[in-house]
Amino acid sequence: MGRLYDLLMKDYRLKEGLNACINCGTCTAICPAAEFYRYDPRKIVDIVQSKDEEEIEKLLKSETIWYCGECMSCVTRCPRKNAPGLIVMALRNLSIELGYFVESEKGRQQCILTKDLCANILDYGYCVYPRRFDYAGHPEAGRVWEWEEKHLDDVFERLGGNLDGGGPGAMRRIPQEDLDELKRIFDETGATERMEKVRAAGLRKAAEMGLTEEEFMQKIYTDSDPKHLNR
Amino acid sequence: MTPLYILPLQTAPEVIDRIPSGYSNFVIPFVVGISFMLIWLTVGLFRLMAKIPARDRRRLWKSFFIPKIALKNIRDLFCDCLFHTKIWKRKPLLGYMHSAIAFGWFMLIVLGHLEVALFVPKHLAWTDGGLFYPIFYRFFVWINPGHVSLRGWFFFFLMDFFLLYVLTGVGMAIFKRFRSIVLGMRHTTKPSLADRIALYSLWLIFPLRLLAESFTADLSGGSFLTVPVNMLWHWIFGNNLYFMPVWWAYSICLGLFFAAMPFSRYMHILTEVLWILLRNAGLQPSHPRKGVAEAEIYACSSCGLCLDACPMNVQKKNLKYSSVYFIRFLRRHNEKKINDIADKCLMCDKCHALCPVGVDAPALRRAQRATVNDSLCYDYSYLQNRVPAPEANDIVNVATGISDAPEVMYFAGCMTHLTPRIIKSVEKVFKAASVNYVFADRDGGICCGRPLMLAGKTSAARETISANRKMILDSGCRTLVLSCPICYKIFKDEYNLKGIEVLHYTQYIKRLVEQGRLKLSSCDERLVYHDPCELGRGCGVYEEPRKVLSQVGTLVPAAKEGDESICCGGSLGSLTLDARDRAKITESSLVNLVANNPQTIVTACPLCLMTFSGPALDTVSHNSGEEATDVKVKDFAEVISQRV
Amino acid sequence: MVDFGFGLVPSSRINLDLFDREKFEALAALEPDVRKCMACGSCAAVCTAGKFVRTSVRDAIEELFNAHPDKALDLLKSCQLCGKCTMVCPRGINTRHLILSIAKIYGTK
Amino acid sequence: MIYEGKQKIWSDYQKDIPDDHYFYVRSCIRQSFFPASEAAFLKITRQELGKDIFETEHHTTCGGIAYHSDTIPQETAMTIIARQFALMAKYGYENYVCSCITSFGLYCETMETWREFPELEAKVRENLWKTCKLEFAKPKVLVHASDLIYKYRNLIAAQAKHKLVNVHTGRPLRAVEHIGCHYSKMFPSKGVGGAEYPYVLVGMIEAWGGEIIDYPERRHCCGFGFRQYLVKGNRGYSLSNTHKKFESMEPYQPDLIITNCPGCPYFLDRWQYVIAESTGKTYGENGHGIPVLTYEEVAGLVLGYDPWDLGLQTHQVGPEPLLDKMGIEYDPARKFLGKDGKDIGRPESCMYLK
Amino acid sequence: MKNNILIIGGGPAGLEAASGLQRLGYNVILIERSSMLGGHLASWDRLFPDGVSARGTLKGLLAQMDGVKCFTDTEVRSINRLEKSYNVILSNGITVLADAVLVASGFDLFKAEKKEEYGYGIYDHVVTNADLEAWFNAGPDSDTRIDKPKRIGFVHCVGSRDEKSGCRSCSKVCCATAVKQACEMKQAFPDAQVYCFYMDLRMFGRHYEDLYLSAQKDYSVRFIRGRVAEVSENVDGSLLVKAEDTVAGKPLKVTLDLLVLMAGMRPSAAGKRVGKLLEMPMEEDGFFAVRDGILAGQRSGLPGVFLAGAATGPKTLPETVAEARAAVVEIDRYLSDIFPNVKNYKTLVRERW
Repeated sequence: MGRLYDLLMKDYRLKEGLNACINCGTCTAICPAAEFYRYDPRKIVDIVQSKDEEEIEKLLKSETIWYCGECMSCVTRCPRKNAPGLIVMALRNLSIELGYFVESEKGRQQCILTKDLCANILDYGYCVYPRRFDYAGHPEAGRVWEWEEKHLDDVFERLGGNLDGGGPGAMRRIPQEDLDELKRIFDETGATERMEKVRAAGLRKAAEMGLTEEEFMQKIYTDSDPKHLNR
Repeated sequence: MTPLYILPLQTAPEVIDRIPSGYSNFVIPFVVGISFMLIWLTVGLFRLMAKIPARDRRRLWKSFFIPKIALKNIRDLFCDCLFHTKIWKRKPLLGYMHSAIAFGWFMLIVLGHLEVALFVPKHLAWTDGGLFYPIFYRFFVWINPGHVSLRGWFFFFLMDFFLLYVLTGVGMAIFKRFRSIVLGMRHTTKPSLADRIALYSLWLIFPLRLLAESFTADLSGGSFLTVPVNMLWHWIFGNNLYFMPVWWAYSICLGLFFAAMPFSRYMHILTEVLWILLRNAGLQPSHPRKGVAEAEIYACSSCGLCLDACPMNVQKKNLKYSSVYFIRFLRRHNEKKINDIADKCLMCDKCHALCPVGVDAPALRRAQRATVNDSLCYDYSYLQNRVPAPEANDIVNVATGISDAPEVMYFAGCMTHLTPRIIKSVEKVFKAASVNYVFADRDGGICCGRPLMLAGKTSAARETISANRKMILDSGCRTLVLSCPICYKIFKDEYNLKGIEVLHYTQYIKRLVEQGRLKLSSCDERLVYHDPCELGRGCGVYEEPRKVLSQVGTLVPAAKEGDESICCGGSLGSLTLDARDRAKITESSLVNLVANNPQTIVTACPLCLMTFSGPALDTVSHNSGEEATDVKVKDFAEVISQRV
Repeated sequence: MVDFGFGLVPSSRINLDLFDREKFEALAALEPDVRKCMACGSCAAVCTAGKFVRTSVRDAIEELFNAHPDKALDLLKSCQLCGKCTMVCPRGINTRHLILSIAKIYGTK
Repeated sequence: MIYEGKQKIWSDYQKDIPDDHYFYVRSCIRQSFFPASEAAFLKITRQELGKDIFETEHHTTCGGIAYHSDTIPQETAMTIIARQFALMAKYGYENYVCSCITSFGLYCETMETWREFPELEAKVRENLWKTCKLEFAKPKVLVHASDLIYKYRNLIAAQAKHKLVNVHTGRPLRAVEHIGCHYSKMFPSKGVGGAEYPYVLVGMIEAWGGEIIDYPERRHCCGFGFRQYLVKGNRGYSLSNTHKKFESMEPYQPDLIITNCPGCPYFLDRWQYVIAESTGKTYGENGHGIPVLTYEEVAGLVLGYDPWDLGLQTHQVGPEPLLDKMGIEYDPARKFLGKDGKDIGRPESCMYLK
Repeated sequence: MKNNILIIGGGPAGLEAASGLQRLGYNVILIERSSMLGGHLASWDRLFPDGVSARGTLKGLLAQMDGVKCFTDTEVRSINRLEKSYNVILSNGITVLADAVLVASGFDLFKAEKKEEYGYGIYDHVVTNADLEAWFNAGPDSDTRIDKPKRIGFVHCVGSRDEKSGCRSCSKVCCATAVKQACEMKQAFPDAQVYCFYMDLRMFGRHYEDLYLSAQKDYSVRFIRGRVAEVSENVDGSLLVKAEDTVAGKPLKVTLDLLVLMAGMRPSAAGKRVGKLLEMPMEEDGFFAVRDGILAGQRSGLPGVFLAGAATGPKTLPETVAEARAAVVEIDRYLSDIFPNVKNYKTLVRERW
């Protein structure tokens, strides 16, 4: 058996998600990504179950595995109880582990995602934190958010929130000891290691592309090659 | 200037110039008919010439003064137009019939004019009825009793002789209408209306001439044919014979015939002349209907020889796709039908090979296809950079350049790649003869362009050709060997590879054997060789494969061989023929091959090989009795490689 | 209009409701074999041009059915009519004529 | 559409929802964008329904968004979840109620994986002990907050001040429901009504007098897609999927959209704004959008809460048309005021979206 | 004195076996749960691949039934095994002492409503293969769901090859049935566009491939390789169907006026009950196990209990009938071994010569 395939099989999401696929296409039929990206989850599952090392490596370095939105709609429909969504997660995981993710434009985005989301979790205990959700970076958040951003404390106060306040409530400040526990969990379960790995790979790629870290981050945040889209 | 000689204008003593004016009303129908035809022809001729590109026209004029061509013209004019030697060779009876009518009539006209020139020269002048007088000579003069010289009797004899000659021809023609097979034709063409009018009047012309001349034979002279008949009339009708009606009838028939001529197959009698001149001048039709093509299609005599030739006609329903009808519809400008017929043809070129006047119907069909298909969208931009030059390890030291570049480049072609056994065999043979070769398209090249040509996508074909051409010239080889006749045909005709000899592997292997580089062992296997269309009729390669094969086994003949061989049915020529119809053709082709119970059918074309190896083979095996039940199909190279 | 730095993305979903039946019938009248394809892919497997650019009769037929004649033409524009596909087609489809016919019906604007 | 057919399916997918004593866990997105909704939820369960629902400041994110953006390993997410479970046990609860659908899905997935691979659960126990010196117990019952409101929908209806009925025409309001993908698509049996015809929101709408409409793209994802929204370069995907849903629901002329997932209302609301501002197209009557509400907000309105207390002013698509139809009095002047009438300005108005 | 043979199930298998055993002179008792004989065949219209009339076929089977004691609306209440034979009490109070029992309990059609995403019983224009046959039988206006459709879709493998609906295996007959019905619908509505959504076309039998080819050529049925993933209803009541065209590798949608679900074959519930009473071995898929798939396909695990037809898995009609005949031979062998001196008509004949 192939090396990459074995690595994949270590991932519980693959153990759960992969039974023999019959290529019926139910997953692709209702996949939100398949309609707007050059994406066909069926083929991904088929490649993985083919155990073809070369193909799997291509996959890990490809844009393809980064198109999924992880809505898991595919899981509902598969007649063979496969979970393409979980298989994609396993592939992404391995692609990051092996540093392959920087080979693709979409994969590179992990650098900024990891940086921001993990920072939010470790600094505040939340995945999303309003003070870090800026209107400039999110114009679609609308005029109303432009206004909220300016008056966050007032708005939260008005709406019975507890922004950065003590005790329970919406957006309360989570006590430091809890954040410390999160940090320890990160360290223990490989999240911290993952963050460093991703950052290192990002920096390498940035250098390769002749960019500073900031330029690199800006680039991967906004870039989107039309080749991702279907004709 | 002084003329070379002056005709003695006074009448010779033998004859009495009965009607000095040289005119009688009954000639009117004839005059009208023939004048109409002459005017029509002249106009037509000018229109036709106008359509021919100036360059070609110049070429035509020049050709008249090139002795070689001039001689060929004369020979062809007599052999093709008058004696129909081509038909003689193939079907003697038919040949006799055609030549009897053509040559016989020609002589009657010539002699008629001679007589006038000798006896009443002044009537050769247009003013004195020169147009019709010689035709109706016997009507206008009476013999001068007692003065008739041997010269006169001689002419009387000749005239009767050729009249009889023609009459036998006409007789056969009439008979042929009802029992064509006796004259060796399974199918005959269905005549159009104009054809019928002309045909029936043609049938009547000579019997009526006999009638007319026999009525006046006692007065204006006659010989072994007309005189006895004349006596018969006297015995029946008594002394004074009223002869005007028959001369009228005779004139009317002639008139009718000439009037109908331009719209009937008999147009070929005159167009053929022009066509021969154009053909021998080496002019090619640029358009399926205009210019040269027009001469070509009007040169077709609708004799229908192509009907039996066409391999598609194993099924009666396909008769309508034969060249003769294709040309008929070209004349009628019936677009829909023209396209249907043009697309159906296998392009096996047999009709062309057998045509008495050498009408190249396949070429016309190709031109027709081009009018539709050449404009269809395509994009070969990928050819420019993508045609792989032969791999280094295939070439024997490329580094040192042309000098020790391989002597031979082998180009397998698309179809051969579907028959790996051919490739294996060829390479085995090459190795056995220690040929220093390079395999141009070992891992897939591009198409040779012939299929595109056949489909009428001419400009597309040119692009593939130039791509291949570049690749071949770059390789620096001196001989190009092909295992697919389809490729061979186009490489030979269209590629003009300066300094590179293009050979089909049958030819090359023959050479290897002759040079003694290839030793072949013999066995007593009964072989029959199938002539692939593109190789045989296409490129005239008939002998080479047979020579080699006869060294390795006993070569038995097929029922029809050489340019008569029957297409395997797999041809890329046909665009619309479906699998079922093809199978029928394959069967008939196989039946033709196993006529003398061979053990193995040998072909030299991957397409034939695949087609013959298909299901049709079993059906034939079963049909043709015990001894043939296990007939195998092999490729030429395969057979040879087993004998090195 | 506000520019958000991104926008709606074209859909690639095949919409069979857009299938031009009349035109296809015209094609089927010209070359009825088009209906006989069972998408085995033999044609694409042997294709001469396919070695250099994506060329496939099978995919082209599929695209026609899927209301994408433009893509069908695209898949065939590199064809050299060499006839290998005709030889290998298990359904005996006259692929060469089919390819010409598709160009005739859909290619000529 | 044959209603009885659906009823049959709904009867097949009932799940037991505990009556009382809930351990409440918040949602990152809900808190950030709809803090009033969670407030309303707690108010309803505590005051209107008189239930014991406990919340601790020590709980954190479940890491779901990070996990589904593939930025943290599965084990990390599981350990964080284990920590939450441990907190529940610590405070003596066993009915776990989460406000977030992503969390709900992740909890279900985690427990399913643990069931199949006990060694993994053991590993996580070990991790949790090492890192936090905590022991966890799996919840007896795991429900989503919307399940609770569903369970008590009739009680709420009984105390209703307003019905989901157009007061002018007397006709029931036409509501479109949108269920978060991770609610039941992975484990149909875990959701009220299953995966194909979820009943959790339908039940509320029906109980509160509204009429639910089923449209072709009902089941389709809102398009969040985690990384597909979080990275600007990918937002076309997110936008296009929502657009697809709106195009599909347009012919039914819905009066409101009700959602049970924290993210979905944000996207269904904001993408309407983006579509309007970038193409000029709006989906509601005369230039308005279709109001998108959380189930808590709908419940709140039904119970007669003040729309501005419910935070409807923080929606980009104005709720006014809906409020008018329901006959709810509201003071436009107070819409954007801060606490105790403090003036904190107002958002700039849009170009196309009213 | 003759041997008693009890046949459970009055479908094609039961009928064919009954007439065969009757001919051999046995005393045959046939019980049928429903009120009429013929099983599913009775509700079918035409049969693939040649479109033979189902009614005619059934008539042919019934024609040879005289002498056989048939009880309709009758089920087995209890079965006690004696040392050589079985004591069977029927729901109509009759007790049969059967020397051999033939279980020909056949199959049930998969309940299409279980495939929730296809919306059978929810959307107005979704029907099953059985509904369609019923409609063919009863005539144009018999089913409001089938209302002059212009666009018709057939979904293969509904409840077959589908772990989610508890059936991994293939139901064998659906492909041919779908293609047959597709052609029939095209005959009924010549200007309709017909689609078949399949995963693999299993046209294994003689003439089946011809049926497929003619569906393409003569009926211009469009075959799309891809399993339908989701069906939903448009505002006008038409159906929006989603699948992937796996040949093109693209998601696909189409609006249809009628969707026909090819409900597969599941083991018959009534059969299972009998199986329980007999404690007869059953396989994971719910169909009865046979002693030896090749040499003893008609023998169950129990002595004197035999099997024929779809009770042991999906089968075509010819296979079922053939199995019934095989069962006749098996039973005859068995009885002549166990009861050598019982004078059945056949044995009498044997003695006369």
